[in-house]
Amino acid sequence: MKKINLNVNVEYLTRVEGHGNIVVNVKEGILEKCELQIVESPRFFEGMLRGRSIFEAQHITSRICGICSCGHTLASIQAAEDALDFTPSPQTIKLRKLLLHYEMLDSHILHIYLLVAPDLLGVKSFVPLIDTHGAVVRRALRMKKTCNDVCDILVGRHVHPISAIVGGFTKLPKEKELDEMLKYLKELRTDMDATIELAKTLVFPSFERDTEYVALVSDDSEYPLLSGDIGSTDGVRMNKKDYKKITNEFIVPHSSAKHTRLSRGSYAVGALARINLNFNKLHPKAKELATLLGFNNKVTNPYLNTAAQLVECVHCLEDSIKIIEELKTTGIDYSEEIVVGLNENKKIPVKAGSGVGAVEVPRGILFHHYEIDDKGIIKNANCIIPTGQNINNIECDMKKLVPEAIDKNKEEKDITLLLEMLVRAYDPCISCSAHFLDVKFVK
Amino acid sequence: MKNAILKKEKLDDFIKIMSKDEKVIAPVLKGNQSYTFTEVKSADEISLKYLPTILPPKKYFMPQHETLIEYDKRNGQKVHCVVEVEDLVIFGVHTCDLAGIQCLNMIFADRPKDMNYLIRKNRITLIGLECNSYCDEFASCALMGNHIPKGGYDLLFTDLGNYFFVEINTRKGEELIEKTNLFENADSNHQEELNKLRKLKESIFKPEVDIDKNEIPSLFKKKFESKIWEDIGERCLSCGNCTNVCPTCYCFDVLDIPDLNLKTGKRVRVWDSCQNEPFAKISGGESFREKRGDRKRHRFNRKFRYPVERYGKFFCTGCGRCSRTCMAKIDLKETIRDLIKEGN
Amino acid sequence: MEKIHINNSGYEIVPAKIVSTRKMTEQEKIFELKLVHGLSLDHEPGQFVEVSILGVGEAPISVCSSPTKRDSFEICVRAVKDGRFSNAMHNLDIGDEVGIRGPFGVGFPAAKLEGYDIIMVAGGLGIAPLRSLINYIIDNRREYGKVSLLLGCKDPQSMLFADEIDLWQKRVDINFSCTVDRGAPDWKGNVGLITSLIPNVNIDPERTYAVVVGPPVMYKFVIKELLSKGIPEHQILVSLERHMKCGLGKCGHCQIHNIYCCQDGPVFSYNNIKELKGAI
Amino acid sequence: MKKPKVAFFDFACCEGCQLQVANLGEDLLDILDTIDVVEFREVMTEKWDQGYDVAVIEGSITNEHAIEKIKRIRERSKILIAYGSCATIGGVNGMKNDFELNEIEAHVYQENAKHFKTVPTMAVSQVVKVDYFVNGCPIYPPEFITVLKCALAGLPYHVPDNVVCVECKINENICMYDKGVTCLGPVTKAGCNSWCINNGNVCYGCRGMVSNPNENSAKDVLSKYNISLDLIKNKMNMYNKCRELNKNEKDKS
Ligand SMILES: Cc1cc2nc3c(=O)[nH]c(=O)nc-3n(C[C@H](O)[C@H](O)[C@H](O)COP(=O)(O)OP(=O)(O)OC[C@H]3O[C@@H](n4cnc5c(N)ncnc54)[C@H](O)[C@@H]3O)c2cc1C
Ligand code: SF4
Ligand code: SF4
Ligand code: SF4
Repeated sequence: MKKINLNVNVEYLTRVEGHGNIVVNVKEGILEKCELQIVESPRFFEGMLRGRSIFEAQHITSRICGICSCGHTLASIQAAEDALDFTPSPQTIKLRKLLLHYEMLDSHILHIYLLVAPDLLGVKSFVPLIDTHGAVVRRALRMKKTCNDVCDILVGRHVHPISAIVGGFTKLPKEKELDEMLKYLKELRTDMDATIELAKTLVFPSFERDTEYVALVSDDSEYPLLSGDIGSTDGVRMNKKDYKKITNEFIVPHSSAKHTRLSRGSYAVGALARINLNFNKLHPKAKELATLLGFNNKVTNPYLNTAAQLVECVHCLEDSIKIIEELKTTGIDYSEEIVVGLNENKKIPVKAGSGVGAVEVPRGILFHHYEIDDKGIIKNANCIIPTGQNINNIECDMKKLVPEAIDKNKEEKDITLLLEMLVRAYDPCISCSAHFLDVKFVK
Repeated sequence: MKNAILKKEKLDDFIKIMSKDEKVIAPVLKGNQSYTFTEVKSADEISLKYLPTILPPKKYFMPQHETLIEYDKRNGQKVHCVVEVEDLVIFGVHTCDLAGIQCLNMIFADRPKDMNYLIRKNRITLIGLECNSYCDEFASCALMGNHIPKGGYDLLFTDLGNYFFVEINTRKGEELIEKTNLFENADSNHQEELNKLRKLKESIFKPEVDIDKNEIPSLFKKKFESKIWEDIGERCLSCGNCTNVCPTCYCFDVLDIPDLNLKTGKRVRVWDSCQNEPFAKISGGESFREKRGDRKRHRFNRKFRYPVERYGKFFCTGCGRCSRTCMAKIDLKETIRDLIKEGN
Repeated sequence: MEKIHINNSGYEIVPAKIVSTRKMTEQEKIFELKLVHGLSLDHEPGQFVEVSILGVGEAPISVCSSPTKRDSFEICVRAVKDGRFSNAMHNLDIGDEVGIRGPFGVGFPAAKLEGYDIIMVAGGLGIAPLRSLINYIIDNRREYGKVSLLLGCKDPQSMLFADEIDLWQKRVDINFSCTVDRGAPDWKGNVGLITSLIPNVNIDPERTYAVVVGPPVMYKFVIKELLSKGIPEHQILVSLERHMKCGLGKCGHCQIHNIYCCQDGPVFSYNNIKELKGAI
Repeated sequence: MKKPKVAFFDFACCEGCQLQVANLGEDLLDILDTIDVVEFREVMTEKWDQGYDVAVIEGSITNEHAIEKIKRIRERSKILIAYGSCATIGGVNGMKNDFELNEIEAHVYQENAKHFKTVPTMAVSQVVKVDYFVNGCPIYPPEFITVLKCALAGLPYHVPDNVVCVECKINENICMYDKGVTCLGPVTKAGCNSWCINNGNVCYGCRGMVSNPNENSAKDVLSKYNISLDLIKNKMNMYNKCRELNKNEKDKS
């Protein structure tokens, strides 16, 4: 590396969810510090869950993060049902898959358009784009609105869904509402096509670092999101109950999020990991796009996570339409509607136990784990969120990226931008990651 | 006046024919023994035997939220008074609710007239449905004399086994019968059966509280300072459920809703409740019915005394909704009984 | 849902232009309003109008000018803390437009009072509606007997219509007295409750009409004092303030027992409301 | 006319409320027509170094650093809007106050607990003056727009002090008590259009309690329906725990 000095200090990284700092110090060509610091205020969710009913867990943990609140809800419900030995009905599972798809779509669209696109178009946020790329901004907002609207129909609202609870749903969509969702989704196809065309024109920074990719895997032909075993590109395969062995957390002093490693120094989760592991199971339309973007072979450029998200958008949209059409032919069984706090307890006998939920949320695998007593009161809770798993990998990327960029004679401001873009590519969700620890401000 | 009959199996055709031209509203089961008036397309959606709906049909006469004016002040003040209307047929309205609508009619036709209500009212066709027996133990329709029809409908259906006896009360009702062409003329046998039912009803429906209806206003006057109101106040949650569900409660609030440009917008009226604490508060902070008990007393008096003094009309139809919906189990009949029992 | 336009709705407003304003105290401001097209409000003293600021809302406000003045009218608005309408009104200026509905309600029966002695008692903002009667009486002074005006307010600074009061005070045909709850260093007048002014008035009860307007707490005491002077109940007139929304006797807010303050009032004779618990 | 400068800030929260704003869709463009958003960390990199006409605050105050920061924002802002339960009433973060600080710190942080200090969770108004409140977890978008309009027009906004039941009935829902389950509607401030009950769930009290709830009667009702008091108290604490800080203040003075 060239013998130069470099000081990158991005305080309160913007256009990510939550609060994080990037600190890089190079002295005389030696990388002294290269950290992604998480400075979110601690919120003590695991602590606060103690003493609460297992039937409230999903309501509370949804509040860990507004962006992936549906994901937290689903992981929490899964863990609770696991602890209670309850098997949800096929109809419930279908509707949950639909909900997860909606969230994936919504979150990816937000990320691609509002958080990443400004970098690629050389502006600071989407606001200046209103004037220069008005149609694109309108399309983005329209697409987001559609995702929201279908969520509203399905679960009452997208942020902190209302009707999805342990055991099933408190309100099932009426036939008219299925039609409505279908209509919205079919209309979304046009905007999705335009998004793909736009994406083809974007140039992502080139950078490669081979790492271990981790995602849910399964033996059936379905792209695994809501259930499956844990698998990795290094050949690991384990039951979700063993998540602790896999996430293998260790603590670093500069970050509130616990770091993880598996077979090597770090691993990555998220859209890129999922496609690297499950490319073959994508919906044909999504697979076609993925092939075009080169995902038929293992991709090791983290910046392409955004492209992977786009592929997943196509997958989720098409699969959602398929699910609704299936529901329309079978019809909805309204007798499955759950009265909260009443027949959830009657339908689901309460007993002591321990349960794990593992769900692929937009940013990667999310684990929830609860231990409950015989009254269904939570004794212990643990949540491992995707960003926590990615942070170590991001830092490893940064450590490789900085010397390479210096050698390419990049200026400090360009390197800063590259680093910011790198972190953003992972779509980190920092308020999630910081439910554990806090560190003093490094300043 | 002419009467007709409609065979039960033809009800579906009747609904379907009507719903081609207009929205048809009827009572539908919502779950948990709760019913609502809502749009139907066929007879099988309708509950012919139903408990009074959660909200009475007043929601079609004075909607929960209604635009009164639209304004634009970008260039001087431009104001349009508007009425939002819709042609509706409401089918299956019980006699208590018909009486409720008649109360509202009287209020809004009283000078100064409320054109929004009156115009809307004229676009609604009302088809009543007589109750052959009590809906449940909360009703006090016999006390208020509303268990038997007293007008207020275009057509009145009475269920007589495998057919409906249909009383045609207005020209509008007659047109509906002509249009659908499904009805037959009622003959003396049919009339006889109706009379039998009415006779039978006399033995089923008895005033639910042991008091001469005409004595009720003076009872409430006498008991204005009764301790019973305090007790009720202790229990009342001021949730406003009793006023929202009441077919004769009509209080409202008027508010402006500007658009984001702050230049255009509308003025709306929304349901309000005298049970809400700020309802009678003035700008100096003085509230004229500060205590829950005062507010509760006010509501009761507005059903059983004030309107009798002012309009000569009781504003309770005996539908029982307020007692049915009250979480604190404040019961209308109980309250009247308690007032009677309390002595002087 | 179909939307039809109507022109006979009770919610129609008539635009009015602010032609002058006068700040009277920290809290109160007078607005002189002119209806468009030279329309005359044609109100009676004691009546009120619903004043609209579009986008803000409406509030019932008493007309404080005398009907003898026909081409414009005045209102006096107090800015109440966190009040939506009143503060927005204070932000308006000459040339701005408001909307008017009304006049509403039953005012003071000025004609019926002719030939009687009049004793007017005003507390605080009560002087606003009363001022229309005072000026009406002054303009038709010959028709009335002895006229007394008793005024009370918090302190000298919050005295409303101070300039006019000066004029009234100087008139020989009005018996004027005034008191404040709290004095000020340069205040030479009375200090104390308004009831303390009544004993000083020479009253021929059968020939006297008393008119009382003020904050809710004032009525009970003043009326008691007047009754003790022997004034018959039906010759004591009060104007009551209630929460009002529509002004049309429908919305229910202003209801006192079986009466609607906005339509049956705001002016009542005491015998008609004394049985209504909570009215006074 | 110059567009007012508006900035969005977040403290301890899930950022769901700013997402609700981002989710307004094309309405957002109408809003951006009337205001100038100068800071919004989640979706913008731009920074602003002058005063704000309006500062919109999300999240609760949970440590000394946040106390300092919110005070600085207050000084720089003409109008301050607190939005979301975390900011307006403390919200779910308040559940922390159910535990001894040291204990919960140790439980979650173990050996690292000493590395930082937190303070009991506080609502924004428990630290600085708040001009407008948009309650709810998350905020109900139409109410947010209403408040924004009030703030821009300089009009006061009063959070409805009626209970959720009022709206629930107007929406013609089947009452949860009729279904035999407990619901916080009867003591919770309306304004959300009874969102949760419309969707088959119960009210969790996210908008805070009305100023004058009939608590005795609420308890009465529960006992009638055979619902244990502890259960409901626990439920109320889910969002309303920070209320107690005010009580303690009063006790002290
Ligand atoms: C017949 C009549 C004549 C009148 N004449 C006059 C007159 O001549 N001059 C005059 O100035 N006034 C008069 N008033 C009073 C006037 O109508 C208004 O009440 C006054 O102007 C305040 O209106 P506002 O919209 O500013 O206040 P509002 O917004 O109604 O607020 C009034 C007070 O209530 C509080 N408040 C309002 N809504 C809520 C809520 N939802 N929750 C909690 N608190 C709330 C506010 O903080 C404030 O303190 C008259 C009233 C009547 C009935
Ligand atoms: S007071 Fe009660 S019983 Fe009477 S009409 Fe109203 S809701 Fe029905
Ligand atoms: S469901 Fe809840 S909010 Fe609705 S009426 Fe019943 S108690 Fe009130
Ligand atoms: S119903 Fe209750 S919990 Fe739901 S949004 Fe409204 S106040 Fe919050």
